[in-house]
Amino acid sequence: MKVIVQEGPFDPYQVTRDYEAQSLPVGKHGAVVTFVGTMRDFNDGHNVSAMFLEHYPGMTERHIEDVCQEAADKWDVIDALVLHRHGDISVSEPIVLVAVWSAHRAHAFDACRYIINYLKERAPFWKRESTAQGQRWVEHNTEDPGVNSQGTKQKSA
Amino acid sequence: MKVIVQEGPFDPYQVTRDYEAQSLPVGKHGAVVTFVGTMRDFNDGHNVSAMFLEHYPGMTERHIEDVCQEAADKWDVIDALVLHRHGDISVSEPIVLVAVWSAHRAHAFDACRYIINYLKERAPFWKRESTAQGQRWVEHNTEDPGVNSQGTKQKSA
Amino acid sequence: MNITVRYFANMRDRMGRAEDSVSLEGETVTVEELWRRVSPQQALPANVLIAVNMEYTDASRALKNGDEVAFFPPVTGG
Amino acid sequence: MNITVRYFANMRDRMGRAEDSVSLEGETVTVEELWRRVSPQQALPANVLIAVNMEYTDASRALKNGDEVAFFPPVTGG
Repeated sequence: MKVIVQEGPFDPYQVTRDYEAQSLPVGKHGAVVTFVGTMRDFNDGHNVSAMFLEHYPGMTERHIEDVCQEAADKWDVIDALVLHRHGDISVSEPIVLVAVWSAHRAHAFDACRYIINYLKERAPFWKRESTAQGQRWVEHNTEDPGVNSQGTKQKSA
Repeated sequence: MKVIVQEGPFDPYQVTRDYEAQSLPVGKHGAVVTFVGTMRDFNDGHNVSAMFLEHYPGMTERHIEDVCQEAADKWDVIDALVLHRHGDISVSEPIVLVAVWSAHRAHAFDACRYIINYLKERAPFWKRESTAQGQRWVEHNTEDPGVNSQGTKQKSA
Repeated sequence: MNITVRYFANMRDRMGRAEDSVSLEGETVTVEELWRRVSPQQALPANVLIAVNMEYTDASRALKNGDEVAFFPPVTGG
Repeated sequence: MNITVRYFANMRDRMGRAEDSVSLEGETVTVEELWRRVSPQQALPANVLIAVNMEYTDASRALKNGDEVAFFPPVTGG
Protein backbone atom coordinates (compact mmCIF):
# COMPACT_ATOMS: atom_id res chain seq x y z
CA MET A 1 0.00 0.00 0.00
CA LYS A 2 1.19 3.45 -0.81
CA VAL A 3 0.10 6.91 0.34
CA ILE A 4 1.39 10.05 -1.36
CA VAL A 5 0.59 13.64 -0.39
CA GLN A 6 2.03 16.01 -2.95
CA GLU A 7 1.87 19.53 -4.28
CA GLY A 8 1.21 19.96 -7.99
CA PRO A 9 -1.07 18.27 -10.51
CA PHE A 10 -1.11 14.58 -11.33
CA ASP A 11 -2.80 12.30 -13.84
CA PRO A 12 -4.75 9.79 -11.74
CA TYR A 13 -5.11 7.31 -14.58
CA GLN A 14 -1.44 7.27 -15.48
CA VAL A 15 -0.55 6.97 -11.79
CA THR A 16 -2.91 4.02 -11.39
CA ARG A 17 -1.61 2.27 -14.49
CA ASP A 18 2.03 2.83 -13.57
CA TYR A 19 1.52 1.66 -9.99
CA GLU A 20 -0.27 -1.47 -11.18
CA ALA A 21 2.53 -2.26 -13.65
CA GLN A 22 5.23 -1.78 -11.03
CA SER A 23 3.64 -3.17 -7.88
CA LEU A 24 0.85 -5.65 -8.57
CA PRO A 25 1.48 -9.35 -9.12
CA VAL A 26 0.25 -10.52 -12.53
CA GLY A 27 -3.09 -12.33 -12.72
CA LYS A 28 -4.07 -12.19 -9.04
CA HIS A 29 -6.53 -9.28 -8.99
CA GLY A 30 -9.80 -9.52 -10.83
CA ALA A 31 -11.11 -6.08 -9.88
CA VAL A 32 -9.76 -2.56 -9.65
CA VAL A 33 -11.94 0.26 -8.36
CA THR A 34 -10.71 3.84 -8.52
CA PHE A 35 -12.21 6.99 -7.11
CA VAL A 36 -11.02 10.35 -8.43
CA GLY A 37 -12.20 13.52 -6.71
CA THR A 38 -11.87 16.59 -8.91
CA MET A 39 -12.38 20.29 -8.30
CA ARG A 40 -15.78 21.55 -9.41
CA ASP A 41 -16.46 25.14 -10.43
CA PHE A 42 -19.32 25.34 -7.93
CA ASN A 43 -19.91 24.49 -4.26
CA ASP A 44 -22.67 25.37 -1.82
CA GLY A 45 -24.35 27.54 -4.45
CA HIS A 46 -21.27 29.64 -5.26
CA ASN A 47 -19.04 29.70 -8.30
CA VAL A 48 -15.53 28.73 -7.30
CA SER A 49 -12.58 29.84 -9.40
CA ALA A 50 -9.65 28.37 -7.46
CA MET A 51 -8.86 26.48 -4.30
CA PHE A 52 -6.05 26.20 -1.80
CA LEU A 53 -5.70 23.00 0.16
CA GLU A 54 -3.84 23.20 3.47
CA HIS A 55 -2.72 20.09 5.32
CA TYR A 56 -0.81 18.97 8.40
CA PRO A 57 2.33 17.30 7.08
CA GLY A 58 2.98 14.02 8.83
CA MET A 59 -0.42 13.71 10.48
CA THR A 60 -2.14 13.65 7.11
CA GLU A 61 -0.09 10.75 5.77
CA ARG A 62 -0.41 8.84 9.04
CA HIS A 63 -4.19 9.02 9.09
CA ILE A 64 -4.60 8.07 5.44
CA GLU A 65 -2.35 5.08 6.06
CA ASP A 66 -4.48 4.11 9.07
CA VAL A 67 -7.65 4.28 6.97
CA CYS A 68 -6.08 2.11 4.25
CA GLN A 69 -5.00 -0.44 6.84
CA GLU A 70 -8.51 -0.54 8.29
CA ALA A 71 -9.92 -1.21 4.82
CA ALA A 72 -7.38 -3.99 4.28
CA ASP A 73 -8.42 -5.51 7.62
CA LYS A 74 -12.11 -5.44 6.68
CA TRP A 75 -11.94 -6.63 3.08
CA ASP A 76 -9.75 -8.73 0.80
CA VAL A 77 -7.46 -6.03 -0.51
CA ILE A 78 -4.43 -6.98 -2.59
CA ASP A 79 -3.12 -3.43 -2.77
CA ALA A 80 -4.26 0.18 -2.40
CA LEU A 81 -2.89 3.49 -3.60
CA VAL A 82 -3.90 6.94 -2.35
CA LEU A 83 -2.60 10.16 -3.83
CA HIS A 84 -3.82 13.47 -2.41
CA ARG A 85 -2.78 16.96 -3.43
CA HIS A 86 -2.20 20.02 -1.29
CA GLY A 87 -1.54 23.64 -2.25
CA ASP A 88 -3.15 25.55 -5.10
CA ILE A 89 -5.67 23.64 -7.20
CA SER A 90 -7.41 24.82 -10.38
CA VAL A 91 -10.91 24.01 -11.60
CA SER A 92 -11.31 20.47 -13.00
CA GLU A 93 -7.99 19.25 -11.65
CA PRO A 94 -7.90 16.00 -9.68
CA ILE A 95 -7.57 16.45 -5.92
CA VAL A 96 -7.47 12.86 -4.75
CA LEU A 97 -7.11 9.35 -6.17
CA VAL A 98 -8.02 6.16 -4.32
CA ALA A 99 -7.31 2.91 -6.18
CA VAL A 100 -7.99 -0.55 -4.72
CA TRP A 101 -7.02 -3.90 -6.19
CA SER A 102 -8.82 -7.06 -5.08
CA ALA A 103 -9.61 -10.55 -6.30
CA HIS A 104 -13.33 -9.71 -6.02
CA ARG A 105 -15.24 -6.66 -7.10
CA ALA A 106 -17.47 -6.30 -4.05
CA HIS A 107 -14.36 -6.02 -1.86
CA ALA A 108 -12.74 -3.51 -4.19
CA PHE A 109 -15.86 -1.31 -4.19
CA ASP A 110 -16.36 -1.47 -0.44
CA ALA A 111 -12.71 -0.83 0.41
CA CYS A 112 -12.36 2.08 -2.03
CA ARG A 113 -15.49 3.74 -0.69
CA TYR A 114 -14.40 3.21 2.90
CA ILE A 115 -11.01 4.78 2.24
CA ILE A 116 -12.35 7.94 0.59
CA ASN A 117 -15.11 8.37 3.18
CA TYR A 118 -12.87 8.04 6.21
CA LEU A 119 -10.07 9.99 4.57
CA LYS A 120 -12.57 12.84 4.20
CA GLU A 121 -13.58 12.46 7.80
CA ARG A 122 -10.18 12.16 9.44
CA ALA A 123 -7.27 13.26 7.23
CA PRO A 124 -6.28 16.83 8.22
CA PHE A 125 -6.88 18.84 5.05
CA TRP A 126 -8.68 22.18 4.83
CA LYS A 127 -10.06 23.72 1.65
CA ARG A 128 -10.05 27.47 1.10
CA GLU A 129 -12.12 28.47 -1.92
CA SER A 130 -11.81 31.61 -4.01
CA THR A 131 -15.21 32.96 -5.07
CA ALA A 132 -16.48 36.30 -6.39
CA GLN A 133 -17.16 37.19 -2.73
CA GLY A 134 -13.55 36.53 -1.77
CA GLN A 135 -11.82 33.63 -0.05
CA ARG A 136 -13.57 31.37 2.41
CA TRP A 137 -12.70 28.25 4.33
CA VAL A 138 -14.98 25.35 3.44
CA GLU A 139 -16.69 24.45 6.71
CA HIS A 140 -17.85 20.92 6.07
CA ASN A 141 -17.71 18.20 3.47
CA THR A 142 -20.78 16.56 2.03
CA GLU A 143 -21.41 13.18 3.56
CA ASP A 144 -21.76 9.90 1.71
CA PRO A 145 -25.29 8.82 2.66
CA GLY A 146 -24.42 5.31 1.55
CA VAL A 147 -22.19 4.85 4.57
CA ASN A 148 -24.54 5.94 7.30
CA SER A 149 -27.59 4.31 5.77
CA GLN A 150 -25.89 1.00 4.91
CA GLY A 151 -25.81 1.46 1.18
CA THR A 152 -29.29 2.69 0.44
CA LYS A 153 -29.64 3.59 -3.21
CA GLN A 154 -32.27 6.30 -3.06
CA LYS A 155 -31.54 9.28 -5.22
CA SER A 156 -30.87 12.28 -3.03
CA ALA A 157 -32.80 15.43 -3.87
CA MET B 1 -23.14 7.78 -22.44
CA LYS B 2 -21.13 5.39 -24.54
CA VAL B 3 -21.03 1.59 -24.78
CA ILE B 4 -18.31 -0.17 -26.75
CA VAL B 5 -17.98 -3.93 -27.28
CA GLN B 6 -14.71 -4.70 -29.00
CA GLU B 7 -12.23 -7.43 -29.78
CA GLY B 8 -8.64 -6.85 -28.77
CA PRO B 9 -6.92 -5.34 -25.73
CA PHE B 10 -7.45 -1.85 -24.41
CA ASP B 11 -5.94 0.37 -21.72
CA PRO B 12 -8.85 1.23 -19.40
CA TYR B 13 -7.06 4.21 -17.87
CA GLN B 14 -6.14 5.79 -21.17
CA VAL B 15 -9.68 5.19 -22.45
CA THR B 16 -11.13 6.86 -19.35
CA ARG B 17 -8.81 9.84 -19.57
CA ASP B 18 -9.39 10.31 -23.30
CA TYR B 19 -13.16 10.02 -22.95
CA GLU B 20 -13.18 12.55 -20.11
CA ALA B 21 -11.07 15.01 -22.12
CA GLN B 22 -13.31 14.68 -25.18
CA SER B 23 -16.77 14.34 -23.70
CA LEU B 24 -17.05 15.78 -20.20
CA PRO B 25 -17.81 19.44 -19.53
CA VAL B 26 -15.06 21.11 -17.50
CA GLY B 27 -15.60 21.62 -13.77
CA LYS B 28 -19.04 19.99 -13.42
CA HIS B 29 -18.13 16.57 -12.05
CA GLY B 30 -16.57 16.20 -8.64
CA ALA B 31 -16.30 12.42 -8.67
CA VAL B 32 -15.26 9.69 -11.08
CA VAL B 33 -15.52 6.03 -10.13
CA THR B 34 -14.09 3.37 -12.41
CA PHE B 35 -14.35 -0.38 -12.21
CA VAL B 36 -11.91 -2.51 -14.20
CA GLY B 37 -12.45 -6.26 -14.37
CA THR B 38 -9.31 -8.15 -15.31
CA MET B 39 -8.59 -11.77 -16.09
CA ARG B 40 -7.22 -13.72 -13.16
CA ASP B 41 -5.02 -16.78 -13.53
CA PHE B 42 -7.34 -18.77 -11.26
CA ASN B 43 -11.08 -19.40 -10.97
CA ASP B 44 -13.13 -21.92 -8.99
CA GLY B 45 -9.94 -23.54 -7.73
CA HIS B 46 -8.37 -24.08 -11.17
CA ASN B 47 -5.45 -22.40 -12.83
CA VAL B 48 -6.63 -20.65 -15.96
CA SER B 49 -4.21 -19.94 -18.79
CA ALA B 50 -6.47 -18.24 -21.33
CA MET B 51 -10.06 -17.30 -21.94
CA PHE B 52 -12.43 -16.89 -24.85
CA LEU B 53 -15.37 -14.55 -24.42
CA GLU B 54 -18.34 -15.14 -26.71
CA HIS B 55 -21.13 -12.60 -27.06
CA TYR B 56 -24.38 -11.97 -28.95
CA PRO B 57 -23.66 -8.95 -31.16
CA GLY B 58 -26.42 -6.41 -30.99
CA MET B 59 -28.17 -7.86 -27.96
CA THR B 60 -25.08 -7.31 -25.84
CA GLU B 61 -24.80 -3.60 -26.62
CA ARG B 62 -28.52 -3.07 -26.18
CA HIS B 63 -28.60 -4.57 -22.72
CA ILE B 64 -25.52 -2.71 -21.50
CA GLU B 65 -27.11 0.52 -22.75
CA ASP B 66 -30.31 -0.32 -20.87
CA VAL B 67 -28.36 -0.90 -17.65
CA CYS B 68 -26.53 2.41 -18.05
CA GLN B 69 -29.82 4.21 -18.62
CA GLU B 70 -31.31 2.63 -15.50
CA ALA B 71 -28.33 3.83 -13.48
CA ALA B 72 -28.73 7.34 -14.89
CA ASP B 73 -32.41 7.25 -13.91
CA LYS B 74 -31.60 6.20 -10.34
CA TRP B 75 -28.64 8.46 -9.59
CA ASP B 76 -27.19 11.81 -10.63
CA VAL B 77 -24.95 10.64 -13.45
CA ILE B 78 -23.27 13.21 -15.68
CA ASP B 79 -21.82 10.59 -18.02
CA ALA B 80 -20.93 6.90 -18.16
CA LEU B 81 -18.63 4.83 -20.32
CA VAL B 82 -18.61 1.04 -20.66
CA LEU B 83 -16.06 -0.88 -22.68
CA HIS B 84 -16.26 -4.67 -22.80
CA ARG B 85 -14.06 -7.05 -24.74
CA HIS B 86 -14.97 -10.23 -26.55
CA GLY B 87 -12.80 -12.89 -28.19
CA ASP B 88 -9.51 -14.23 -26.87
CA ILE B 89 -8.25 -12.75 -23.60
CA SER B 90 -4.93 -13.38 -21.88
CA VAL B 91 -4.14 -13.48 -18.19
CA SER B 92 -4.08 -10.06 -16.49
CA GLU B 93 -5.71 -8.26 -19.42
CA PRO B 94 -8.67 -5.98 -18.74
CA ILE B 95 -12.03 -7.47 -19.73
CA VAL B 96 -14.40 -4.65 -18.86
CA LEU B 97 -14.27 -0.99 -17.88
CA VAL B 98 -17.14 0.91 -16.27
CA ALA B 99 -16.54 4.62 -15.63
CA VAL B 100 -19.11 6.97 -14.11
CA TRP B 101 -18.87 10.75 -13.71
CA SER B 102 -21.07 12.53 -11.19
CA ALA B 103 -21.17 15.72 -9.16
CA HIS B 104 -21.23 13.61 -5.98
CA ARG B 105 -19.18 10.61 -5.00
CA ALA B 106 -21.99 8.52 -3.49
CA HIS B 107 -23.86 8.67 -6.78
CA ALA B 108 -20.76 7.77 -8.78
CA PHE B 109 -20.07 4.74 -6.55
CA ASP B 110 -23.67 3.51 -6.58
CA ALA B 111 -24.13 3.95 -10.33
CA CYS B 112 -20.82 2.28 -11.22
CA ARG B 113 -21.57 -0.70 -9.02
CA TYR B 114 -25.10 -0.99 -10.39
CA ILE B 115 -23.84 -0.99 -13.97
CA ILE B 116 -21.22 -3.71 -13.49
CA ASN B 117 -23.56 -5.89 -11.41
CA TYR B 118 -26.47 -5.78 -13.85
CA LEU B 119 -24.17 -6.01 -16.85
CA LYS B 120 -22.89 -9.27 -15.37
CA GLU B 121 -26.43 -10.44 -14.81
CA ARG B 122 -27.97 -9.53 -18.15
CA ALA B 123 -25.46 -8.78 -20.91
CA PRO B 124 -25.10 -11.90 -23.10
CA PHE B 125 -21.44 -12.87 -22.73
CA TRP B 126 -20.10 -16.34 -22.06
CA LYS B 127 -16.63 -17.18 -20.80
CA ARG B 128 -14.80 -20.30 -21.92
CA GLU B 129 -11.68 -20.96 -19.87
CA SER B 130 -8.62 -22.95 -20.84
CA THR B 131 -7.23 -24.98 -17.94
CA ALA B 132 -4.87 -27.92 -17.59
CA GLN B 133 -7.98 -30.12 -17.77
CA GLY B 134 -9.03 -28.59 -21.09
CA GLN B 135 -11.61 -26.00 -22.04
CA ARG B 136 -14.75 -25.39 -20.03
CA TRP B 137 -17.62 -22.94 -20.14
CA VAL B 138 -17.87 -20.91 -16.95
CA GLU B 139 -21.30 -21.75 -15.55
CA HIS B 140 -21.95 -18.84 -13.24
CA ASN B 141 -20.46 -15.56 -12.14
CA THR B 142 -19.80 -14.73 -8.52
CA GLU B 143 -22.43 -12.45 -7.07
CA ASP B 144 -21.83 -9.11 -5.44
CA PRO B 145 -23.20 -9.67 -1.92
CA GLY B 146 -23.34 -5.91 -1.45
CA VAL B 147 -26.26 -5.66 -3.83
CA ASN B 148 -28.50 -8.27 -2.35
CA SER B 149 -27.68 -7.41 1.23
CA GLN B 150 -27.96 -3.63 0.84
CA GLY B 151 -24.30 -2.84 1.15
CA THR B 152 -23.25 -4.92 4.12
CA LYS B 153 -19.55 -4.72 4.72
CA GLN B 154 -18.87 -8.10 6.23
CA LYS B 155 -15.79 -9.79 4.89
CA SER B 156 -16.76 -12.89 3.02
CA ALA B 157 -14.91 -16.07 3.92
CA MET C 1 -43.74 -18.23 -40.69
CA ASN C 2 -39.96 -18.12 -40.93
CA ILE C 3 -37.91 -18.03 -37.77
CA THR C 4 -34.16 -17.66 -37.31
CA VAL C 5 -32.86 -19.66 -34.36
CA ARG C 6 -29.45 -18.99 -32.80
CA TYR C 7 -27.49 -20.99 -30.24
CA PHE C 8 -24.69 -19.63 -28.09
CA ALA C 9 -21.93 -21.07 -25.90
CA ASN C 10 -22.68 -24.57 -24.58
CA MET C 11 -26.08 -24.55 -26.33
CA ARG C 12 -24.27 -24.31 -29.66
CA ASP C 13 -21.97 -27.14 -28.61
CA ARG C 14 -24.97 -29.23 -27.60
CA MET C 15 -26.88 -28.55 -30.84
CA GLY C 16 -23.80 -29.00 -33.01
CA ARG C 17 -24.65 -25.85 -34.94
CA ALA C 18 -24.86 -22.08 -34.43
CA GLU C 19 -28.07 -21.37 -36.28
CA ASP C 20 -31.26 -22.81 -37.80
CA SER C 21 -33.72 -21.35 -40.25
CA VAL C 22 -37.12 -22.82 -39.53
CA SER C 23 -40.42 -22.61 -41.39
CA LEU C 24 -43.41 -23.18 -39.15
CA GLU C 25 -47.10 -23.66 -39.93
CA GLY C 26 -49.92 -22.45 -37.72
CA GLU C 27 -51.41 -19.27 -36.33
CA THR C 28 -49.68 -19.30 -32.96
CA VAL C 29 -46.40 -21.01 -32.38
CA THR C 30 -44.61 -20.60 -29.06
CA VAL C 31 -40.90 -20.75 -28.30
CA GLU C 32 -41.52 -24.10 -26.64
CA GLU C 33 -43.03 -25.51 -29.83
CA LEU C 34 -40.13 -24.11 -31.81
CA TRP C 35 -37.74 -25.90 -29.45
CA ARG C 36 -39.49 -29.23 -30.02
CA ARG C 37 -39.02 -28.69 -33.73
CA VAL C 38 -35.28 -27.96 -33.55
CA SER C 39 -34.58 -30.49 -30.78
CA PRO C 40 -37.10 -33.34 -30.95
CA GLN C 41 -35.05 -35.65 -28.75
CA GLN C 42 -34.25 -33.41 -25.83
CA ALA C 43 -36.34 -31.19 -23.57
CA LEU C 44 -35.44 -27.54 -23.11
CA PRO C 45 -32.75 -27.43 -20.36
CA ALA C 46 -34.09 -25.94 -17.15
CA ASN C 47 -31.61 -23.08 -16.86
CA VAL C 48 -31.56 -22.07 -20.53
CA LEU C 49 -32.20 -18.41 -21.30
CA ILE C 50 -34.40 -17.36 -24.20
CA ALA C 51 -34.33 -14.14 -26.20
CA VAL C 52 -36.68 -13.12 -28.99
CA ASN C 53 -35.43 -10.24 -31.10
CA MET C 54 -32.72 -9.68 -28.49
CA GLU C 55 -35.10 -9.24 -25.56
CA TYR C 56 -35.35 -11.80 -22.74
CA THR C 57 -38.56 -13.77 -22.69
CA ASP C 58 -39.85 -17.23 -21.72
CA ALA C 59 -40.89 -20.42 -23.48
CA SER C 60 -44.58 -19.46 -23.64
CA ARG C 61 -43.83 -16.47 -25.86
CA ALA C 62 -45.80 -16.57 -29.17
CA LEU C 63 -43.69 -16.05 -32.27
CA LYS C 64 -44.34 -14.10 -35.43
CA ASN C 65 -42.88 -14.23 -38.88
CA GLY C 66 -39.29 -12.98 -39.04
CA ASP C 67 -38.53 -13.36 -35.33
CA GLU C 68 -34.99 -14.16 -34.24
CA VAL C 69 -34.99 -16.61 -31.34
CA ALA C 70 -31.86 -17.35 -29.28
CA PHE C 71 -31.14 -20.09 -26.75
CA PHE C 72 -28.18 -19.74 -24.41
CA PRO C 73 -26.91 -20.58 -20.91
CA PRO C 74 -26.70 -18.13 -17.99
CA VAL C 75 -24.45 -15.22 -18.93
CA THR C 76 -20.95 -14.86 -17.50
CA GLY C 77 -19.56 -11.56 -18.74
CA GLY C 78 -17.95 -8.71 -16.87
CA MET D 1 7.52 21.31 30.29
CA ASN D 2 7.89 22.61 26.73
CA ILE D 3 5.01 22.27 24.29
CA THR D 4 4.80 23.14 20.60
CA VAL D 5 1.37 24.43 19.62
CA ARG D 6 0.23 24.55 15.99
CA TYR D 7 -2.80 26.21 14.42
CA PHE D 8 -4.27 25.34 11.05
CA ALA D 9 -6.76 26.91 8.61
CA ASN D 10 -9.22 29.31 10.26
CA MET D 11 -7.67 28.62 13.68
CA ARG D 12 -4.40 30.10 12.39
CA ASP D 13 -6.30 33.10 11.00
CA ARG D 14 -8.05 33.54 14.34
CA MET D 15 -4.83 33.28 16.38
CA GLY D 16 -2.87 35.45 13.95
CA ARG D 17 0.02 32.98 14.04
CA ALA D 18 0.83 29.43 12.91
CA GLU D 19 2.73 28.22 15.97
CA ASP D 20 3.57 28.85 19.63
CA SER D 21 6.30 27.47 21.83
CA VAL D 22 5.03 27.35 25.40
CA SER D 23 6.78 26.59 28.67
CA LEU D 24 4.40 25.32 31.34
CA GLU D 25 4.89 24.68 35.04
CA GLY D 26 3.15 21.91 36.98
CA GLU D 27 2.91 18.15 37.16
CA THR D 28 -0.21 17.71 35.06
CA VAL D 29 -1.29 20.18 32.44
CA THR D 30 -4.22 19.44 30.15
CA VAL D 31 -4.90 20.63 26.61
CA GLU D 32 -7.63 22.84 28.05
CA GLU D 33 -5.16 24.54 30.38
CA LEU D 34 -2.74 24.97 27.49
CA TRP D 35 -5.49 26.65 25.49
CA ARG D 36 -6.17 29.16 28.31
CA ARG D 37 -2.46 30.00 28.23
CA VAL D 38 -2.29 30.63 24.47
CA SER D 39 -5.74 32.25 24.20
CA PRO D 40 -6.62 33.93 27.53
CA GLN D 41 -9.44 35.99 26.04
CA GLN D 42 -11.40 33.38 24.12
CA ALA D 43 -12.81 29.98 25.04
CA LEU D 44 -11.96 26.93 22.95
CA PRO D 45 -14.42 26.93 20.01
CA ALA D 46 -16.97 24.13 20.29
CA ASN D 47 -16.18 22.40 17.01
CA VAL D 48 -12.39 22.68 17.16
CA LEU D 49 -10.42 19.47 16.69
CA ILE D 50 -7.39 18.68 18.83
CA ALA D 51 -4.42 16.48 18.01
CA VAL D 52 -1.51 15.63 20.29
CA ASN D 53 1.51 14.21 18.51
CA MET D 54 -0.67 13.85 15.40
CA GLU D 55 -3.34 11.71 17.06
CA TYR D 56 -6.87 12.98 17.72
CA THR D 57 -7.68 13.56 21.35
CA ASP D 58 -9.83 15.84 23.52
CA ALA D 59 -9.30 18.83 25.78
CA SER D 60 -8.92 16.74 28.93
CA ARG D 61 -5.77 15.07 27.62
CA ALA D 62 -2.78 15.50 29.95
CA LEU D 63 0.36 16.75 28.27
CA LYS D 64 3.99 15.79 28.72
CA ASN D 65 7.23 17.50 27.89
CA GLY D 66 7.90 17.75 24.14
CA ASP D 67 4.33 17.17 23.02
CA GLU D 68 3.11 18.79 19.81
CA VAL D 69 -0.46 20.04 20.17
CA ALA D 70 -2.57 21.14 17.19
CA PHE D 71 -5.86 23.03 17.04
CA PHE D 72 -7.86 23.05 13.81
CA PRO D 73 -11.40 23.14 12.39
CA PRO D 74 -13.28 20.13 10.96
CA VAL D 75 -11.35 18.65 8.08
CA THR D 76 -12.47 19.10 4.46
CA GLY D 77 -10.12 17.08 2.28
CA GLY D 78 -10.86 14.53 -0.43
